[in-house]
Amino acid sequence: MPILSLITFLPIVGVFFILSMDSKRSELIRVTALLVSIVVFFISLPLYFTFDAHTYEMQFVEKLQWIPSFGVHYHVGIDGISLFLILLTTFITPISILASWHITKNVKEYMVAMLVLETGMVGVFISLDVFLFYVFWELMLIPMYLLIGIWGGPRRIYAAVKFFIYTMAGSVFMLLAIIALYFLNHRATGEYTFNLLEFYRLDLSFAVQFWLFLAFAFAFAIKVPMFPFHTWLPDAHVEAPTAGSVILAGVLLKMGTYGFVRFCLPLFPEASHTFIPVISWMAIVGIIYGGLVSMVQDDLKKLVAYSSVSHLGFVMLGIFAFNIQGIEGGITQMINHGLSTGALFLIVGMLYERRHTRMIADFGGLTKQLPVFATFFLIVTLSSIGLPGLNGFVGEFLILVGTFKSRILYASIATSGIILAAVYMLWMFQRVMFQEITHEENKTLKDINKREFAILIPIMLTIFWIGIYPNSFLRKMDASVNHLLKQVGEKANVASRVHKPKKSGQLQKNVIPKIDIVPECRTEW
Amino acid sequence: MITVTHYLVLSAILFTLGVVGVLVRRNAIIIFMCIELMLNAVNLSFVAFAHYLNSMQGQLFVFFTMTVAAAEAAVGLAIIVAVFRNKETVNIDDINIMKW
Amino acid sequence: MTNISMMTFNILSILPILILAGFGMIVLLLDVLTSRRLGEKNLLAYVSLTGIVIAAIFARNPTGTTLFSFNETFTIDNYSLFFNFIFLLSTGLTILISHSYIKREEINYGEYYALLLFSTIGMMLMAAGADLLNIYVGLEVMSISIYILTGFKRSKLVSNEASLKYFLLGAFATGFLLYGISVIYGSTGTINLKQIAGFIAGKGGISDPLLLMGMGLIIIGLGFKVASVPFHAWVPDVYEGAPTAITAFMSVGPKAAAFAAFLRIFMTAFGSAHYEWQKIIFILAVLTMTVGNIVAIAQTNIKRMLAYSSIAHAGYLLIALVAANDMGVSGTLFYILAYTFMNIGAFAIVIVLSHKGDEFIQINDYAGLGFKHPLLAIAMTLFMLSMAGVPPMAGFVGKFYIFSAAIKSGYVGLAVIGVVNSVISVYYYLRITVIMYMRESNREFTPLTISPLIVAAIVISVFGTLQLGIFPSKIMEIAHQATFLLK
Amino acid sequence: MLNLVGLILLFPLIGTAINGLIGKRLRKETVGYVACGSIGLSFFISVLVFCGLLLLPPGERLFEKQLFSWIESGSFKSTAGLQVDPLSSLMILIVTGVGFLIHIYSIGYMHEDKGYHRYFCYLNLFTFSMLLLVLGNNFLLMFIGWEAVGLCSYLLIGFWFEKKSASNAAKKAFVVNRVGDFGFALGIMLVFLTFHSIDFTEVFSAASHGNFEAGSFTVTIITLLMFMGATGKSAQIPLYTWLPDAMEGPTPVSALIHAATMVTAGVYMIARCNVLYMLSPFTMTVVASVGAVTALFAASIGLVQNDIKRVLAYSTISQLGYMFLACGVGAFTAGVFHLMTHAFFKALLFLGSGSVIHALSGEQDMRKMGGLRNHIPVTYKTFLVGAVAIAGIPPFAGFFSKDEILLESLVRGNLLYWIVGAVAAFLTAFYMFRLLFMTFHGVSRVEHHAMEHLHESPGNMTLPLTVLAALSFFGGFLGIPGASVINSFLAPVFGGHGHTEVSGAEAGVHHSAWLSSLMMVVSTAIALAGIFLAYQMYSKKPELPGKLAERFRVIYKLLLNKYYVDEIYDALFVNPIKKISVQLWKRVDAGMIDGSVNGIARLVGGFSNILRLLQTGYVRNYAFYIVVGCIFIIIFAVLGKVKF
Repeated sequence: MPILSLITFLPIVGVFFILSMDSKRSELIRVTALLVSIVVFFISLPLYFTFDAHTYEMQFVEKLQWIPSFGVHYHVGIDGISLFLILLTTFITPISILASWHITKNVKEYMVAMLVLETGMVGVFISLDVFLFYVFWELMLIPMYLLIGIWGGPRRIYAAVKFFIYTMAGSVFMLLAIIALYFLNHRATGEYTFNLLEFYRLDLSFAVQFWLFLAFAFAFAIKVPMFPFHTWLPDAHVEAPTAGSVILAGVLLKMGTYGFVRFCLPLFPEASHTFIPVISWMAIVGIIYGGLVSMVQDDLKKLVAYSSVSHLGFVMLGIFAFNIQGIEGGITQMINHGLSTGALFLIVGMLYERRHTRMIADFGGLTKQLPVFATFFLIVTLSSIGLPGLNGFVGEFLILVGTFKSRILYASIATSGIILAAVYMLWMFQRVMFQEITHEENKTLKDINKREFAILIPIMLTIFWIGIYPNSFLRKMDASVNHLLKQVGEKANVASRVHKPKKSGQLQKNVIPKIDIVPECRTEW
Repeated sequence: MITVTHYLVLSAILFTLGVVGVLVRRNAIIIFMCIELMLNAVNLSFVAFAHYLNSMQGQLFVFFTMTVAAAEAAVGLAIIVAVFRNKETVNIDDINIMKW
Repeated sequence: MTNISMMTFNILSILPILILAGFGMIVLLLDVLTSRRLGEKNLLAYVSLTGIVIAAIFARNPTGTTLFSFNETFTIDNYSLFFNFIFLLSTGLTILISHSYIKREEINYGEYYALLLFSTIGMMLMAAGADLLNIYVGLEVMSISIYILTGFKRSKLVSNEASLKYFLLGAFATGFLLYGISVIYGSTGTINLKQIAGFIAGKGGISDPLLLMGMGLIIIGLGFKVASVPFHAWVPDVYEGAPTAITAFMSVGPKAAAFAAFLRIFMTAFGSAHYEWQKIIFILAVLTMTVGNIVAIAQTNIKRMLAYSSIAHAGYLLIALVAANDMGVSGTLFYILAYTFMNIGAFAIVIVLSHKGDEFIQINDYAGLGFKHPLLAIAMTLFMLSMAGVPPMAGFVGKFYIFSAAIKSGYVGLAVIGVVNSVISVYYYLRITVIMYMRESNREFTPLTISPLIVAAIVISVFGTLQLGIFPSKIMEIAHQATFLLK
Repeated sequence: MLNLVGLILLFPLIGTAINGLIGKRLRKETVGYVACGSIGLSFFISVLVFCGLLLLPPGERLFEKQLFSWIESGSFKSTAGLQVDPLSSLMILIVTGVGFLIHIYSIGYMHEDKGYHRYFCYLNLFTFSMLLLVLGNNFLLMFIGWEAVGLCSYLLIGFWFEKKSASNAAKKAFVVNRVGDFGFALGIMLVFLTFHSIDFTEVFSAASHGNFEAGSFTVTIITLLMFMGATGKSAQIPLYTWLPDAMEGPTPVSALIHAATMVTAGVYMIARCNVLYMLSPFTMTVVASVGAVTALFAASIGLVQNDIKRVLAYSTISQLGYMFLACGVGAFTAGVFHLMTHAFFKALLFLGSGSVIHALSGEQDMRKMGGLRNHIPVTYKTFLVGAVAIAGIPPFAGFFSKDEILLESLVRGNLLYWIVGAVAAFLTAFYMFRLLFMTFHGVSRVEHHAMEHLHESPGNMTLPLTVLAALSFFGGFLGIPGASVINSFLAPVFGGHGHTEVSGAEAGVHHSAWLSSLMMVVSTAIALAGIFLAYQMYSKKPELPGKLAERFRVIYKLLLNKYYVDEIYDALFVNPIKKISVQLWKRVDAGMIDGSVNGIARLVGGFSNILRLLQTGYVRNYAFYIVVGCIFIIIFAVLGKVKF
């Protein structure tokens, strides 16, 4: 039973369904979209239960010929790393559709965009054929761009175009790297294919690895977003509709980190080792910078956006620790960030629905008026701070332990990030929820209604579930992460860094090789 | 003794004259005449090569260029007339509605 | 060459051309016979369409091998057949979209369709020409009929100006082309591409400066037709001035024919001297892409913007020419076909939305289209994103093909420039969707020049763009076939 | 009996759940019963567990109960397991015992408050977290309790969230605790790195048997980092500023969290990791000196404070200083013993001050009190017992524990420690009785409206006071210098090394019984002197403090404003960070990155406009471009042999 293809293309069936409906009956459209996404979620559940955690091999694999002359196949499959990201996608989409009940403008186009977005996202996580991956990677851009652009806030056009061009600029270089890989694989094995698993077996010279890693890393760093490339995130989040920013924060950002784990690390091991300092420092700067800047934001969504920069800085740090704790922590933190930041955006959206403003100064003392809302908001704030017992802590602590094992200096600076997290989140929470009610309108706000309750409850349960019993997640990842580590080879980072870190052979070599990426191929072909 | 290079030099001169004519002159008809001059320069070089190489293809080519030049002349003049009827001028410096 | 060997007169090779010529004459006659009223000239459109279809049926090569006729000057191989298919497709689509257009603009004369057919003949000649003479004649037949078509709106000064500019500059550039041919003839003694290739191979590369000059001049002549940068200046003005249907036709048909000739000459005749000319074409490609994309950003008129975008696409095609390997050729073939669908589709929508006298072709006039005419807007978005090279559409596969060819030949630098250019192009293609979906409409779209034919054209283009985007393997296979016989 | 330990944690959790989820709909009484009942039950089970432990022979009084494996990633295993040994059983008795009394007290104290169910839900959650901290069998579980306790203190300090000062104090408490937790987290990671496990038993056995010689670099770093966490949680010198502000919360909260249980977590942690601390003498000196300095420093500030709860807050900080001093010199038992007795009499003092405030309907400023002795007799009597105990007058509990610390600091540490400790003891006695005299004795300065409904606290408030008073009195007898029951009880935990029997054979340091009895006399004398001086200044000649304040104006102002420490912290840390981040946002984010991105966009736009002008519209220009192109190509083709 081709479960993966079902999950990917069922939303498209839903899209055709919705297109056939009359656009006046928006209620019907909303319900169908919700039903379709819920059905997709329930179809994706067996993935978790029937997932065999002992093998690192790809599971639920489907392979069909797509473009024979290029050797492109519709080749999909998942392993421990991508399993949870798919579940996160299918879990968040119904919630964000439910959260966009108040959208009244062009509901039909909105729901079509959401469902196509879901297809794009799931497609990215399951595709094992690099060409297919790139197609889904770009496909998912269009609906997101339309979501931000049409239903967004005042500066939506600037934000939407900036989002599109930022991602596109990164991914075109990845395209070239893919083509280069394609030909290198042909030169090595003699047959044309885009199969990722065969690319894993390629052993490339360091110079080639260096440049290809740079191309892939540039595309993913923009998506993560890592420090210098992050300026599109606050704009996109501030202008996107609630559901848009929930999905943007919940899933789209994970494609960058997923890309690193799926492509950069296994394909270019030596280059990854050389890049550990660069990427780790970018991540650390991202953590501290994200924390500091979000402290002084006056717009709620901008604050949460910068906090995502900080959280994903942690994830990148974990991934580039190159040990089991770091990577598993990174993957768990990806899911946690999806849940807690997604929930934060939902909550900010609820505030926006009531008061049509996102400025912190307009709120104050809401706890007396909205007690249930306050409890949910508090739990989500604590989960995003990384309070033990909730999901944030598990991921963050594993990342820090992993980074500590590989390089103590990085971990000690990064751990200061948890102080910053506490500062900016609690300061925001205090200014929004505590103190007396200063504005008249806040006095007449209504507490959470049933729909909003139904949105937040599933996320709360998962937050507690990951916080209290994370093993149900970690055990599924072990095999795949171990395999990834074997591929990357743990030789570069000595297990115990307590004594002075000895100079690893890797760093002496000239780090920037000369620019003849495919030197010999010109003459030979 | 006239060698083929003499002919080539002559056709090159004629060709350059034609090109300069197109660049310098303002009247559409004069420009068109200069273009014809360029084509004839080419015919000259064709004939010179044909004679030098003692092969018929060059001569053959000249026939084709002449017929094409004739057709082009007919169409070109018709277009210039149409322009004149609308704008009462043939000076191409006045014809620049479309720019940037 | 004492006796003239009996020309291998093979009727099959020029059958499509004869059919088209015949139908051209029939259309002219019918125009005379049918009534004076301009209204019901539909008959002419249908007749020319049937002509196209019949020509398409006969445009195939049962023998499967390269067929030479007319004393080695005319060749029927998969390469020229593929191009024939492109020419017929573009002319057919142009007829579909121009039917309602010329009725609206009151230039509904029979000669319009006849000239279209004649220019298609010219293109076929160019594509199938195995020697410089045939290519030249084909070029001229095509160009002359298009000069007239450009100036078809006699009453409008804009159309006259466009045709005048196109005529003067076209003739001027052809002058260079001819001069090049004569010089090549002089230095190699022949104008047949195969023999030139033999001559150069014999000499072991080009060392004779005269031949190099000839090659340069040919690049200029064809460069003009293909609209590569230093020679592109005519494109924006002519595309803006000409009737929109003709602009659509011009941006696809002649450009394809020019590339067909470009590839054939440089892959067969100068194939072994790749090293000499790849430097020039490299520079031309870079210049064309960059200027085309950058200037397109500042355009406000959609026709001028599409003109610059067609210049940019010419730049991408030149990359494939620089790559000069089998992948490059099949890439060009595929890209041109994809480009045909995208471009004609886009122009069809421009026609539908514009009013009499080519009003409302400013980009801002498209504001709010997204929610007024959703289907048209979706089709336009599809074409724009396809031209930008966004995956599920044909444009992406075309660009992917060409960049692979470039990397396969080691031109990574060129591929990087190409990729950066397509990112720049994303901006102005995206701006159309921004204006359509994210701005409130400020005008009434109502009197759309819509007719079943133009709707058919749009549907075919959309289907073509998606088909080539999602299931391109069949077309790629045919394109791949076409390259083998070229060498 | 021992494996009932899981229930100790379960009951408070159930209490929290009930009050939290459906508390709003229950009547106030049921909420009270549910909360107190759950703590009472867990106290009862703690006693059972304690007895179960006593039955075991002293040697192996260690019981571990594995619940489930919490986080397991590669070699990093953290199981959720509970560990009962003499130290933790003592701690759970204190936490649940004092907690139970305070719960009963809060029923009365918080009766009129609207957020009644919310208060008890948080209080139960706090008890659960504290028990988790104490019972955890590995560092990570302790860390969970550590941060959860910080969370509950945040919730309870900011209970009256309308008050801006309360929510500020809550945020400050959490952030300062987080700074401490930063060090603690790093410490745990370093433990994992060096011992490849974070389980107490494994780590401590590896440390003691392993080849770690005293003063090894890694262990010192670990212990220092852990101590940083302890200073954050137990409000020692660098990170103590949050405790005085924490008085914004309800008084029973101050009693439970900021006197008896949470602040002692730091001491418990050091006692728990005594093996590691013994291995790094440098850290021990750091702990001892920080403790001593804090004791003196806080006591000095306490002299001049006018808010009744602030005085008690600073006295807590100084008493905690004593406990760290004890641990610092190696006398862990003395530290834990003082922790226990301090929990009793400090909770008593806080609850007493709470009932005073309750009686004066919210008045906290001592200058508006006085002469309440006969209006609220029970509170006065119990308050007196507490004051005497903390001052260290025999036979009250405070005397035994503080005296032992002073003795150990002299014997084990050096004279300087003893002097600082003694001076701090003198100041403690002085400010406690200053507080007593200002509130209960002398002329009544109570405002008019407060006077009318001045009434004695209801039964359920005075009962806990009396019980605590009794405990403050009898608590001391557990550690009588001769037959110290608590020493023998805790010995196995501290491995019997380091702490000397006050009486009888000592290991290492030799001193005779006469030295300890001399010390007892000296400390009692110090305490009496303090009380006498307070008596002179505040009941005999009330105008004396005013004159003194005039003469030593500078010192008085310095002490009153708490050495301006808060202002210094703001100037050094808080404001600069705010300014930097605004600069970062404006300058770097909007300026550099966005600037450059938009700059490139404008650049391309500019180019586009320039190139656009090339289209002049004149045919001649176009022809000219063609000719120029032609010239370049010809030259390039013919001459260009340049290698490309």
